[in-house]
Amino acid sequence: MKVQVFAVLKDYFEKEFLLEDYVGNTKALKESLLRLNPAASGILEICRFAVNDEFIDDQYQFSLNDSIFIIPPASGG
Amino acid sequence: MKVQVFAVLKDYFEKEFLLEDYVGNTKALKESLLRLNPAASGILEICRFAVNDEFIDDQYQFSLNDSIFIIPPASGG
Amino acid sequence: MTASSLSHPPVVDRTPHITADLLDINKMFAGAHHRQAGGIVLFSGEVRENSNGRTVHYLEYEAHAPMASGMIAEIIEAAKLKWDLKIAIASHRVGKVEICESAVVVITASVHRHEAYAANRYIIDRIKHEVPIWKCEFFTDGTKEWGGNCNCHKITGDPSKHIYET
Amino acid sequence: MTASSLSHPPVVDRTPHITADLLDINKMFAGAHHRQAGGIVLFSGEVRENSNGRTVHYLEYEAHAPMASGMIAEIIEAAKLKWDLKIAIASHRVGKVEICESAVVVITASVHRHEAYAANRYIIDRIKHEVPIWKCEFFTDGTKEWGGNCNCHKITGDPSKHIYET
Repeated sequence: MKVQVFAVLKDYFEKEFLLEDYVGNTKALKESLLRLNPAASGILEICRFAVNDEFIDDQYQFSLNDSIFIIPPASGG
Repeated sequence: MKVQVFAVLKDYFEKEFLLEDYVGNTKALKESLLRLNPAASGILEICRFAVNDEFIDDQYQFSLNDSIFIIPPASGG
Repeated sequence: MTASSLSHPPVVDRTPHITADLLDINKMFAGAHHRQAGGIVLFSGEVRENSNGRTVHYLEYEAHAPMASGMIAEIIEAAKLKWDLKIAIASHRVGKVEICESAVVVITASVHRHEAYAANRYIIDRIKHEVPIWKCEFFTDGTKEWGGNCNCHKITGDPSKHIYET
Repeated sequence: MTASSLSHPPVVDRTPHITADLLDINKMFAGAHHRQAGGIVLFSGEVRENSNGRTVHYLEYEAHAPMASGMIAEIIEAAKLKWDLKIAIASHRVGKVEICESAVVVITASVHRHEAYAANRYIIDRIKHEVPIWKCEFFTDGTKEWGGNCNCHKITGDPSKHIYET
């Protein structure tokens, strides 16, 4: 599963990376990311998650070839 | 006293005219105008009056060389 | 002045409040940028081709210009004070205005967008209700009619008392 | 088409919702006239030289472009439906944006001004809160900081639930 992050998240993670182990849903993904970088807990808490340009909730079940986007709070305009 | 009218009032009065007889205040002016053209009663009722670019009320006392402007409801924009 | 501010020297807008000339909206907007303004709102009131089911050919505006211009200046100052605007511009056409042409432009610039929107609406509402400007609609059937925006007197009972949306 | 409408053929605006190019506001505005629209509102969100007491040199915007573009299109359609807009246009910059330059432009055109103002505000509010676009502020002291517009989660407890001014 490919993960892509944006904006301030790039201070905590590579812009794009592959997840080593399979994670079942968004909640599990967050836990896996926190193991990668515990300092990201604050920002991850207020991020939204998306797959194929659609926001997903905590229960969303990933499939192996999903492209996952982690979306920090917007600051456009 | 010189009177100037605008917009729809020009269907009832000359654009500019001099008042024959002296009128004391705005109320008397309206009565004088109604004698000139009774059909103007409806529109005159909802007009504002101004002297030297300042709106005046019904009790305003005219002086002989006042320029009086009769202002129908606005329809700018 | 940092280099980039030279690339944006303040373009001061000189468009009079009442004008018989076509409103140069691009030029007016160019004069509305300000280094401390994050939000600019521009309103353009334009001539529509229909009015109450009748087809409009064009409009003609008349104003009691000196008084109208002075009142617009006062309304702008009041808005600047009330919403701490960095820039406020307003100009209204007199004479013939065609379909899709602008009869009035109001531009407001403030630190944040909320004030720019609120002040812009305040200015155009007061111009339309209070300022001695009148439109005459010329229809394609050859008839014409003086428009009547402000009917507040029917509610307030006083031609100088107006009702504005909060 | 009457003669005068030929003098104002509809200029269709093609500016993409997300663009790295300088926003050509004059061109976008030229595409916002409509024979049945009496009110056009244009909002330009521009870069200010100060932010929370620090002097800004420039901003840089990042977007998850395909998703952002799709969301802006949906927001525009929702606004068009809700306020019966004749025209609605919105474009946001990515990349470097200088002081006084526009990062986002929203234009709405409707029969009467009320709807154009309300819809314009609705569109920019939703873009700022919801659409995956981020600004990074570069200060003259050499530091930089990712901006955080949307703090609604602190109140709603849910990053996808926002609070909009009524």
